[in-house]
Formats: sequence, structure tokens, C-alpha cells
Amino acid sequence: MSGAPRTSGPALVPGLLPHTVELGCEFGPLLLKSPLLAASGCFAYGQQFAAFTDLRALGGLSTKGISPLPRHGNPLPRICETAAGMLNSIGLENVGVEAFVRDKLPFLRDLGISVWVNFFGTDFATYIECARLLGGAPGVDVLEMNISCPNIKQGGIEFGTVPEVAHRLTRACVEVSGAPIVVKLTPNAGDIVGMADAVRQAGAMGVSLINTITGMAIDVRSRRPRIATTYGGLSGPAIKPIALRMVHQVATALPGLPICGMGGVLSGEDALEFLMAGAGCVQIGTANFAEPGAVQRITAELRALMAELGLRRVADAVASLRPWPLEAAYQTPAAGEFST
Amino acid sequence: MSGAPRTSGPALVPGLLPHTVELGCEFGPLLLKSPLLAASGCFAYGQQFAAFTDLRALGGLSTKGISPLPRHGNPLPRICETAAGMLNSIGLENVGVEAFVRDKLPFLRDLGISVWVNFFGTDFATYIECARLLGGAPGVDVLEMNISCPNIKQGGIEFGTVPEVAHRLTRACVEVSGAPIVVKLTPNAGDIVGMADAVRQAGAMGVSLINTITGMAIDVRSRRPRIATTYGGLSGPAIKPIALRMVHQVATALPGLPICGMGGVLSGEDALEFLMAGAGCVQIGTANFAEPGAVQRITAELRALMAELGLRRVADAVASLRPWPLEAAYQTPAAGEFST
Amino acid sequence: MTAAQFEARVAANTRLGGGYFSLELEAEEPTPVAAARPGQFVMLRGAWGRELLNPRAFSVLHAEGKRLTILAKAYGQGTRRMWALRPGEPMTVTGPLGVGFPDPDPEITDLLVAGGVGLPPLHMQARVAAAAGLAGKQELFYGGRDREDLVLLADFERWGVAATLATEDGSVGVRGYVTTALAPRLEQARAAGERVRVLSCGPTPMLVAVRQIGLAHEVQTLLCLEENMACGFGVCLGCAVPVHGVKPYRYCCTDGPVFDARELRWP
Amino acid sequence: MTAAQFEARVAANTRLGGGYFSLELEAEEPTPVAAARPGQFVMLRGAWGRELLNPRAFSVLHAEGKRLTILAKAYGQGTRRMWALRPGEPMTVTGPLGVGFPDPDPEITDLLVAGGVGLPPLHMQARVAAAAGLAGKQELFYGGRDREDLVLLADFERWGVAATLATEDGSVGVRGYVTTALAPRLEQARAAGERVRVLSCGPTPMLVAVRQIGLAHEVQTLLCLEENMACGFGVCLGCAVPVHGVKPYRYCCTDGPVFDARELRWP
Ligand SMILES: Cc1cc2nc3c(=O)[nH]c(=O)nc-3n(C[C@H](O)[C@H](O)[C@H](O)COP(=O)(O)OP(=O)(O)OC[C@H]3O[C@@H](n4cnc5c(N)ncnc54)[C@H](O)[C@@H]3O)c2cc1C
Ligand SMILES: Cc1cc2nc3c(=O)[nH]c(=O)nc-3n(C[C@H](O)[C@H](O)[C@H](O)COP(=O)(O)OP(=O)(O)OC[C@H]3O[C@@H](n4cnc5c(N)ncnc54)[C@H](O)[C@@H]3O)c2cc1C
Ligand SMILES: Cc1cc2nc3c(=O)[nH]c(=O)nc-3n(C[C@H](O)[C@H](O)[C@H](O)COP(=O)(O)O)c2cc1C
Ligand SMILES: Cc1cc2nc3c(=O)[nH]c(=O)nc-3n(C[C@H](O)[C@H](O)[C@H](O)COP(=O)(O)O)c2cc1C
Ligand code: FES
Ligand code: FES
Repeated sequence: MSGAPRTSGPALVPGLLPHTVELGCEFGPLLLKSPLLAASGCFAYGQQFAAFTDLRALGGLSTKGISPLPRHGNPLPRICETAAGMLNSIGLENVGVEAFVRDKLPFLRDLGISVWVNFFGTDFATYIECARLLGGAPGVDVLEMNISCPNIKQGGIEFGTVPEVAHRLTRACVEVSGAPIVVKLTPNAGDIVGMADAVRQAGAMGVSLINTITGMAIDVRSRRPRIATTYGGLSGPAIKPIALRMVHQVATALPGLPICGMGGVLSGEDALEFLMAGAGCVQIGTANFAEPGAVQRITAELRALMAELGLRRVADAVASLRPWPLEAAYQTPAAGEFST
Repeated sequence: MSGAPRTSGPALVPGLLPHTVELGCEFGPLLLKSPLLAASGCFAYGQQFAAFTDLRALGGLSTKGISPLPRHGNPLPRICETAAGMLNSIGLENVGVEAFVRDKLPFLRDLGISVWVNFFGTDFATYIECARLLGGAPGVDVLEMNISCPNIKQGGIEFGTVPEVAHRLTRACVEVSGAPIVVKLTPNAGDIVGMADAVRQAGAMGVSLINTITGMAIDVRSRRPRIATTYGGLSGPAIKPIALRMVHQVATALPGLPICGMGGVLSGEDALEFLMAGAGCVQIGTANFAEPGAVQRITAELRALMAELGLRRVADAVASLRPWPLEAAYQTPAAGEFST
Repeated sequence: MTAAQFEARVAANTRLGGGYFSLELEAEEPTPVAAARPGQFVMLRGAWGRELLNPRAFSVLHAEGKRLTILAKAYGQGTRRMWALRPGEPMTVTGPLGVGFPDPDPEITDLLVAGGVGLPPLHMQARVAAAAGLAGKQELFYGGRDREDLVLLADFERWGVAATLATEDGSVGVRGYVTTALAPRLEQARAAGERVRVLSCGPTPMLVAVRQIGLAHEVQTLLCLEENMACGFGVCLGCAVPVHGVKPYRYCCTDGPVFDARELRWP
Repeated sequence: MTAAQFEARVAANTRLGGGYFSLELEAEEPTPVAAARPGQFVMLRGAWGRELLNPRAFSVLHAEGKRLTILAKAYGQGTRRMWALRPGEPMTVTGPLGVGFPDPDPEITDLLVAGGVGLPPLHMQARVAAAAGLAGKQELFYGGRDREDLVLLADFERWGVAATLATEDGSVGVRGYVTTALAPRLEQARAAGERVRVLSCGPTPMLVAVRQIGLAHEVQTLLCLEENMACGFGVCLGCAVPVHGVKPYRYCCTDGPVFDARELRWP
């Protein structure tokens, strides 16, 4: 397969030279060197990747989710593979705020790329504590607030699925954080636009879409779930169509709200789909496991593809999707909705 | 790959001879010849498959969704492929109740397998009309009520996502139908257990889980959605982990409610996963496109696998999942929930 | 000649340049595809797991006994994998499917207008005609981007079928679109009172142009369409083609892939 | 000896019976895997698209210069595809990863307890020892289901490493589990005041038994574990191993795959 010739489709405009493509872009108040970032939980705290890739080629990275106290994570097995995807139930294992700021942050700060610190709590108080401590730490560009964990006890699930609760939680964190807050939403919520709007009104700078989707797999021989906690979070290319749809829904309903899109990006073309759907930047998660240089490769692919399509700046791509022309003879009059 | 030797894992009990496995099973009040049925929209009205496969080897089939009047469907493109899945927006194109009963039903009735007629309306009145006309037609074993179409105007989306609305709609249809009603739920609903419970209390004989998940794909060269209606329904192996999880959630929360599971079944092992998760029978959809004999092959695989695992009857498999033993040293004390 | 699904193995995979390749498959026994008419197609799928779910449609280029050959271009996921297939690798075939072109007619000249991977149905039409001694009633109009985009030309030469070539870069034949040569030919036929019809297959923009030219000249124009297909045998309803009439759609896989230009609800 | 990710091609794929195969890969240049110790591993992934996302872990059987070899059994999706790979096909390799077994020691006899695809680390330990003239300090205990489950025995013979074999069906060696032979050997060592340690790799139930026997006899017991891995370099946190101590888990890929039996929070 790898040797097959590249036969390109019709270019929209004459191509550009790749080096003339400008990947630097704005995301809300931020200036990113590139719209491609490494996703939370898939890049640890960055160090392990230095042996494999040039971390400065990244637009930024989001850290493993940080909680006030260290967490040890879930029983095993914690991961398994599914068709074009994987399930995980790591259990938000992390070193805790104190060790993170002391041991991990200095390394990240020195990279000169956008540092997003993903965090979560188990209740209002711990969320707020995290936002205060991390949002004030030097070198933190964004606090990415994970309200998606379907596992936390004490009504935690409501953080990610009930708009009013998410609104209150976001407002409380925004008030104490020195850094802008991007809220990471869960696709398990029934009404993703309602959730995005709720956190936007609470002062979130933007939203990250999407976290993993709750899923399950069974080993029929042992008759056990393949993940010890029965359910796990589905990531990878399998979820890309769902992620793209949610990004497009939110971008269409709430124009102007910065969206960081993610879910199954493995190539520059995948990343461009997210930009066109309305994401201002894109995170890459699962792809890093197989290929520690994934973000760098995908960045090169994105640049080449943008050049081929005559897209000089990231802003030329963002939300540039064209609707199907209703006047075309290929269309029946009533379009715009779908059913199977 | 095809030539690789089969090296089986540890059998739980000594294997059985495949012909001693009894695939006939109960599903609510029904007696099925096999727990494997063809899924709605993926088998048309059956005839096309007669050239390729023995339709009598099926446990049953669910027809393309029927509405009171014929429908012509959506503009094109209507389908596209995604990683381990496909999107479709056919638009519920169908011949309408009258032509169905006159031209299609007799063929199905004569097959001697369980005939599930999938139906939908555009409002309360048309749903009820369908249930009355189809539920009274001879040869209809089950009415599978599709409340999942995210596209129908006039608040149609509420049918599938708001429990009270689904409850009222189901009750109204159950009252006029001569055949038992199985309600097909949408995974786009935030609270799948709440939806299942609502329709159960309204008199549904069971539930079908899951319909397609709303998704999107973009052709970056034309900058257009790959589906003319922008969004389409995602099916295939990509969604299997999500479907299994929903089946397990409903089976666990509402034991006794018959569940017809589906989503991405391509093999006997996939089907057995659904049975173990709690489905009493399983539908096979997208697999039929590539392989018109898919249901028959999967049935043979299921039989062989059940024999290997010592499962003599379907009931031995249904909801037979074993939890991870909490006492095992592999476990930390607090288990049972998951997070990424 | 009802369709069947059967297993076959790659007998040969020949790279023709420009990403084109002809793939020859062999089954255990003679297959029903051997009876395929020009324009009929098969659905093909390799042993490529769960990633690519659905088979892809390919016009039959040639089929006889246990063997069948298709012509394709490495483009998307499926054709790129097929490009790399090696002899002995398995493929699942379903076919023959669809309704093809009408038989060559001694009274009528077929103007075969081909673009890119649209060549196979017209190639088979020319072969069938040549075998029936009607090569003189076939004329090929074949367009592509460049020299590499025009393949299997030697066959037409061998059969004695005249060919008008066009490339966008002018490297072979006239520079520009193949459709440019069609209108004058139709004028000429009209002037000479010659009976002609147009059979065409290729990229949609080309077919749109062929249709307009054919309709303008009031000659029968038959277009072989390539819609996205999931099943190929009338079940998924994915391959709808917009038509005039009571029903807004017909199906590429069962009603086509060959449609009369007048029928299409196209620009 | 830091790990790298590099491309390689299949140089040879040898089927050994029973679904076992040894896969030899060759890179363009000498690779860091050549420095791998017994017990270290590589992550391998073929050009198999988006269906199988993550690479699979394989112990290094042998590596030198540009070449590296692994031993595997066709079992799941990945190994079944690998079983079918042909010379020239590409694979992506990451490694060497993890912490391996300690060096052979002239003062200590290594009792190498292997089951199934757990052979490679012990095979390499024996080879390294033999090269250092310490073959006499290595003893293999190797168990499987049947004759076909025991592979590469000739190597141990050539190196002069004594082997005790066990099969569940009794077709080779003693009938039953290989662990049955371990306890008497440890008794004997204790009685003779001989310094021994146990190095083991294989299916988890076997390792559980080896651990209990080793602990009961108070000899150093090092187990090479095979947890599900997504990354292999300490990032996904999927390969947690339950241990005693303040933290309930360590990581198979970076802290292991070799763990001291005492450390494991196992039955
Ligand atoms: C009846 C029928 C007959 C056909 N006969 C042939 C044939 O003989 N030979 C042949 O090569 N193809 C033929 N096709 C087209 C072929 O089935 C599709 O192009 C198929 O999508 C290719 O599969 P893929 O996986 O490579 O690309 P996909 O991944 O399915 O396609 C990706 C995208 O690329 C587009 N695309 C695919 N191929 C091309 C191309 N060559 N140029 C520009 N855009 C393209 C598709 O429309 C799609 O949007 C036929 C189609 C039909 C319906
Ligand atoms: C450090 C390390 C070293 C390893 N070294 C080797 C090695 O040298 N050779 C080797 O063959 N494997 C080795 N493995 C195991 C191998 O990585 C896994 O078995 C891998 O899952 C196989 O991939 P697959 O796609 O074939 O199976 P998957 O699809 O990933 O596995 C499906 C299921 O089968 C189970 N399974 C996989 N293989 C077997 C088997 N042989 N017997 C019983 N159950 C099995 C898995 O646990 C999983 O639950 C090693 C693993 C680790 C962590
Ligand atoms: C192993 C693993 C761990 C993850 N941990 C976190 C986390 O700590 N916080 C978070 O917000 N998202 C976490 N995620 C979700 C990813 O950041 C991302 O949203 C998701 O995986 C979809 O992107 P992908 O398909 O590119 O992986 C994790 C994902 C994986 C696979
Ligand atoms: C092309 C297509 C058409 C479908 N049409 C219907 C339909 O008319 N009514 C319905 O309830 N489900 C419909 N479905 C959903 C399937 O019945 C099934 O729920 C879904 O595809 C998941 O199963 P699968 O992954 O095995 O395909 C359709 C699915 C596809 C792919
Ligand atoms: S391709 Fe499925 S109906 Fe035509
Ligand atoms: S395999 Fe990813 S952390 Fe060990």
C-alpha cells in the first residue's frame, strides 16, 4: 500500500508552496505556533516523547488530568483494542497538583509551546482548588477543565451532563483561575450544544470536544468484560465521525466560541476535517501511542495538504465547510435533515 | 491471514458437538429459530437476498422502516465509509404501508421466520396509523417501532430522546397494535436506561438497541460534507463498543426486559458478546451489504463458538457475563467505575 | 446470469502507469461474471478486516470462464490496497450486477466517450462489436489529464476501432477535454444522415457535458454512472440517481449503472 | 541504548508449527535493538491501516546490527496478520523497551521456566550465558500443551543448556505442568547449598504458580510479565502491574517487564 502513487483530486485553487503556509494561528486570546496539540492522557507530561520527536514542532500539549492529590488509577486490565479504536479505564492516575507543579511543569514551560493543563476534581471544592493552584502557576497557558469523567462518585456525572451544574462549576473555577479555562465536554451528554453554551456563558474561553465515549467489550472465553471496570472510554478513528459532528453542531450553534476538536485524528487530512468543521485547533490523542512522532508527522501532512488546497492560513480552513448547493439538480427541494 | 491456524483459548468447559447446540430460543412471547436476525434498512424486504442465501436459516428479519405513505428519501450522496463504519442518510425511503402489505409481506410470511416490521411516523397520528394497520396484518410477528430518526420535523427528535414523549407514543401504539411492539431506541439519547424504562412501562414488549449514531465526515477537497444532509447515521464495528455498553446498561438496570442488541456485528463472536451483555437476540445490519450471506455465516460461527464454550442453549449465554472478582489480588478495593 | 458471491484469487496485477492497474482474478470454477455485458459491474472486497467495510464497484473489463479482469486507478483506501495486491491473495466477488449497454447494432455507430477509469464498459463494448465484425461501427473518444491517463489504447488499435484522443496538457491528441471533439462529430453525423448514439462513462463533470451535447444534438445518449455504493444489489438505497418522473430517484446498482441521458435530473 | 522508532522490512517469516513463527526484520541501518538485553521488548505494527491502532509487544529473541527476530504465535488480530507477512512487507518497530533480566552470573544457576510464547527472554538469556561460557549455569524448564508447543529446542541443545520438558498431553517430556518439575529442583538446590534463581516468562497462570513455588523456597524469582500495552514507553498507563508498597501499581513497560516475585501483589 505504502508504495501506491498519490493521485490527487481536483485542487480548489492552484497549490501553494508548503513553506508559505502559515500554521501559526489564534485560538481565543492565545497565539499558537500550530493548530495541532497533543491530547490529554495520551502524552503524559511530555518528557517521554523527547527521545522520539521534536516537541517544539507541536502547537502545544495538554497534560494528563491533574487532581489536587495524587491518584493511583483503576484495577487492570485497563485497556483493550476495538475495531479502529480502543477502550481505556486508566482511572485518572496522576501525580497530583503539587508534584506536577514542582516536577513536571518546568520542563513543559521551557519548551516554548502552548501548555494546557488538564485538571479535574471530585467535587466543587477540589475543582476550585485545582483551578486556583494550577491557574496561578507560571507557564500554564490554558486550564483544560475535564468535566467528562463518567466515573467520579458523588454526582460527578452531573458535572458533564447537566448544563446548570456545569455552568456553576465553570463559573466557580473561572473566578479563581489566573489562566483562561477551556472546558472539555463529554460526548455522553445528550445535548452537546446546551452544554457548550452553559460553560460559555459561565466564562469559559472555549471548549474541547470530545472526550472518550463510554463503551464496552467482552472476552467471550472468560466471559468477562475486557476492562476491569466493565466500561471504558472509546477513542480513536472509530469515534471521529461522532466527534466531527459535535464540533460542527457547536460551531454552527455558537459561532465565535473557540473549539478545540479531537477524536481519532491520525492524519493531516483528519485534522483538516476538524478545522473545516469549525475547530480552531485540534488535539491528537490515541495516535501518539503507536507513533510517538505522530503530532509532528501530522503537522507536516497538514501543511502539505493546506498548500495543495491553496489554504494559506489556518483561518482560511476553520469553519470553511460549504453546504451542498440546494439549487443543484442533484438535490431534492427538502434537504438539510437526515435519517437512515 | 485467512490461512492462519486457529489456536483456541482455554475452554470454560469441555466442548460440545456443534449440532447439539440449540439455537432456538425465546424472546419475550416469541419463539425464534435462532437469535440472529437481519436488521432494518440493511435487508430491504428480503427478496434480494434469496439469490445469495437461505433465508430460512435466519431467526428473522426486520424490514426497512415503513411509513403510512411512500417516501422517496434524501438527496445524494447518501452514504460514505468511515474507519470501521459507514454513514448513511437514506431518508427512510420506503414503499409505504399499503404497498408493503400487498407486495412485500406475503413473501416474508411464507419464509417461516420471525417477521419484524420496522415502522415510523412523522407525528402521533401517523405512528398510530402505522401501528394499527401493520400490527393487524397477518404474518407480522413484531412491530419494531423506530423512534430514533433524528431528522423528522415537528419535534420528531423528542420521540427518541424525551422519556415522557416516548412513553406516550409507545402507549398509543401498543393500544392499537395486534402485534407486540419492540421499541428501537437511539443512542443519541443521553439516558438510555430512562428511555428503555419509559417505553417498557408503556407496554413495549422489548427494546432494540441501538440505531445508528449521528456522525459526519468531510471531503476536504470539495470542502463539503460527504453526506448531502451534512449528518448521517454511523453503523458498523466502530459503534460496537457503544452498543454493547448500552445493552449492558439496560439489561443490568431492567432485568427481564427483552433486548434485541445490534451494532457492528460481523462475526459469531460479536453476536455472542451481545448475548453475554444481556441481549436475548441480535440483529445484523451493515454486514449484509458486503456479504449477502452474512447472517447465515454468523449463525454457523455462533453455533461453533457456543459448542466450543460448552453453551448448549442461547439462554446459557444471555446475560452470563461474570464480573471481575473483587477479591482477586489484581484488584484494588474500590472498583466498579471507570475513568480515562 | 443471476449474480453470485464467490471467492477468487489474484491471478495477475499489472501496473499500467499513472496509478492505473488491471487486476485479473481467478475463481475455482467458471463464474457467472463470464456472462457480463458491457457496463455491468462486480463488487470487490479484499481480506482487509474491519476497517473497510463495504466492497467497491468495478466495471467488468473482461471475463471468461474462471477469470475476470477489472481496470482501476489507485485512489482511495480500497483501490490503493488493490494496487498492492499480489498474485494468490484472496478477493470476494459479487456479480455480475446492474444493467449494461445495448448490443452493438450494425445500423448504428456507437460513439464511445471515455474518461479515466470509465474506460472498461466502452472497452468491452468495442471488443464485443469487433468480435461481431462491427469494429467499424465503434469510435472511441478518450480523454485524460495527460499521456499516462490514457491506457489500453493498443487494444482499440488491434480491433480496428478508431480513436480520438484528448489530454488536458496536450501531451497526446488534442489539448483540452474529450467532449470538445464530440460536438463536431455529431454535427457531421447529422449532416451525413448517419445514425449514431453516444455511450459514455467517466467522471461526473464529463458525463454532464456529454449529456448536454447529446441532448442538444438529439441523439440517444447512454451514460454509465458511478455512484457511491454500499451493497450493489438494491438493498442499501445508497446509490440513488436523481431522475425525472413520479419518483425522484432510481438506483444506480439495479436500474443502472447505464441511464438514458434524458431521464437524468441533471443540470 | 535509548529506544527509537524505525521502519523495517520482513527479511524472513518462518513457520515453526503449532501456529508459532519467528519473524526476522531488517532495518536500513543498524538499530538500537541490537543492544537489547534478555527480557527487553519491541513494539511492532504493520501497515495495517486504521483497524488495529496500537502496536503489539514482543520480546526480542535475537538482534544484531540491522536485524532483529521475534517469536510469536498466531492468536489475535495482530499476530494472525504477522503470521501471514511475507518478505519485503514493512513493519514499524519501537525499541528496545523495558528493563530485562540480570546478567548471567558464574556463581548462580539460572532456572529458566518458560511457557508458550514466553520462551524468547529465556532463550536470549541462555544464548548470552552460553556465549560467556556459562551454559552450565543455565537450565531450561519448558512447558506446553503438546509437542508442537515446544519450539527452538535445538538451540538449547547446541548451546549445551540442559532442558526439562513437560507437555499437558505427555507427548514430550513429563506429562503435566512444567512447574511440577521446578519444586524438586529447588529442593535439590537447597539440599546441595547450590545458589539458584528462577527466571520465568509465560502465561499468567504459570507465572502465578512459579511465583508461589519460588517464594516458598525463598529463592530470587524474576518474572517477565505480559500486560496489555498500548504504547510501551510509559505514557498510556495501561500496563499497570499490581505491587505491594505505597503505590499500588508499577508499569510493565517501563518498570518491567521483569519484576521480582516478592514485589507483585498477586495471589
Ligand atoms: C458501477 C460502477 C462501476 C465502477 N467501475 C470502476 C472501474 O471500473 N474502475 C475504477 O477504478 N473505479 C470504478 N468505479 C468507481 C469505484 O467504485 C469508486 O471510485 C470507489 O470509491 C473506489 O474505492 P476507493 O476505496 O479507492 O475510494 P474511496 O475511499 O471509496 O473514495 C474516496 C473518495 O474518492 C473519490 N474517488 C474514488 N476514485 C476516484 C478517482 N479515480 N478519481 C477521483 N475521485 C475518486 C470517491 O468518490 C470518494 O469520494 C465504479 C463505480 C461504480 C458505481
Ligand atoms: C513485554 C511483552 C512481551 C511479549 N512478548 C511476546 C512474544 O515474544 N511473543 C508473543 O507471541 N507474544 C508476546 N507478548 C504478548 C503479545 O504482545 C500479546 O499477546 C498481543 O496481544 C498479541 O496481539 P494480537 O493482536 O495477536 O492479540 P490481541 O488481539 O491483542 O489479543 C486478543 C486476546 O487474546 C489474548 N492473547 C493474545 N495472545 C495470546 C496467546 N498466545 N495465548 C492466549 N491468549 C492470548 C490477549 O491477552 C487478548 O486478550 C508480549 C507481551 C508483552 C507485554
Ligand atoms: C489512555 C487515555 C487516557 C486519557 N486521559 C485523559 C485525561 O486524563 N483527561 C482528559 O481530559 N482526557 C483524557 N483522554 C481523552 C483524550 O484526551 C481524547 O479526548 C480522546 O482520546 C479522543 O481523542 P483520540 O481519539 O485522538 O484519542 C484520554 C484518552 C486515552 C486514550
Ligand atoms: C443504510 C442503512 C439503513 C437503515 N435503515 C433503518 C431503518 O429504516 N429503520 C431502523 O430502525 N434502522 C435502520 N438502520 C439501522 C440498523 O437497523 C442498525 O440499527 C444499525 O445499522 C446498527 O447495526 P449495524 O452496525 O449492524 O449496521 C439502517 C442502517 C443502515 C446502515
Ligand atoms: S448500492 Fe446498495 S442499493 Fe444500490
Ligand atoms: S504500555 Fe503504555 S504505559 Fe506501559
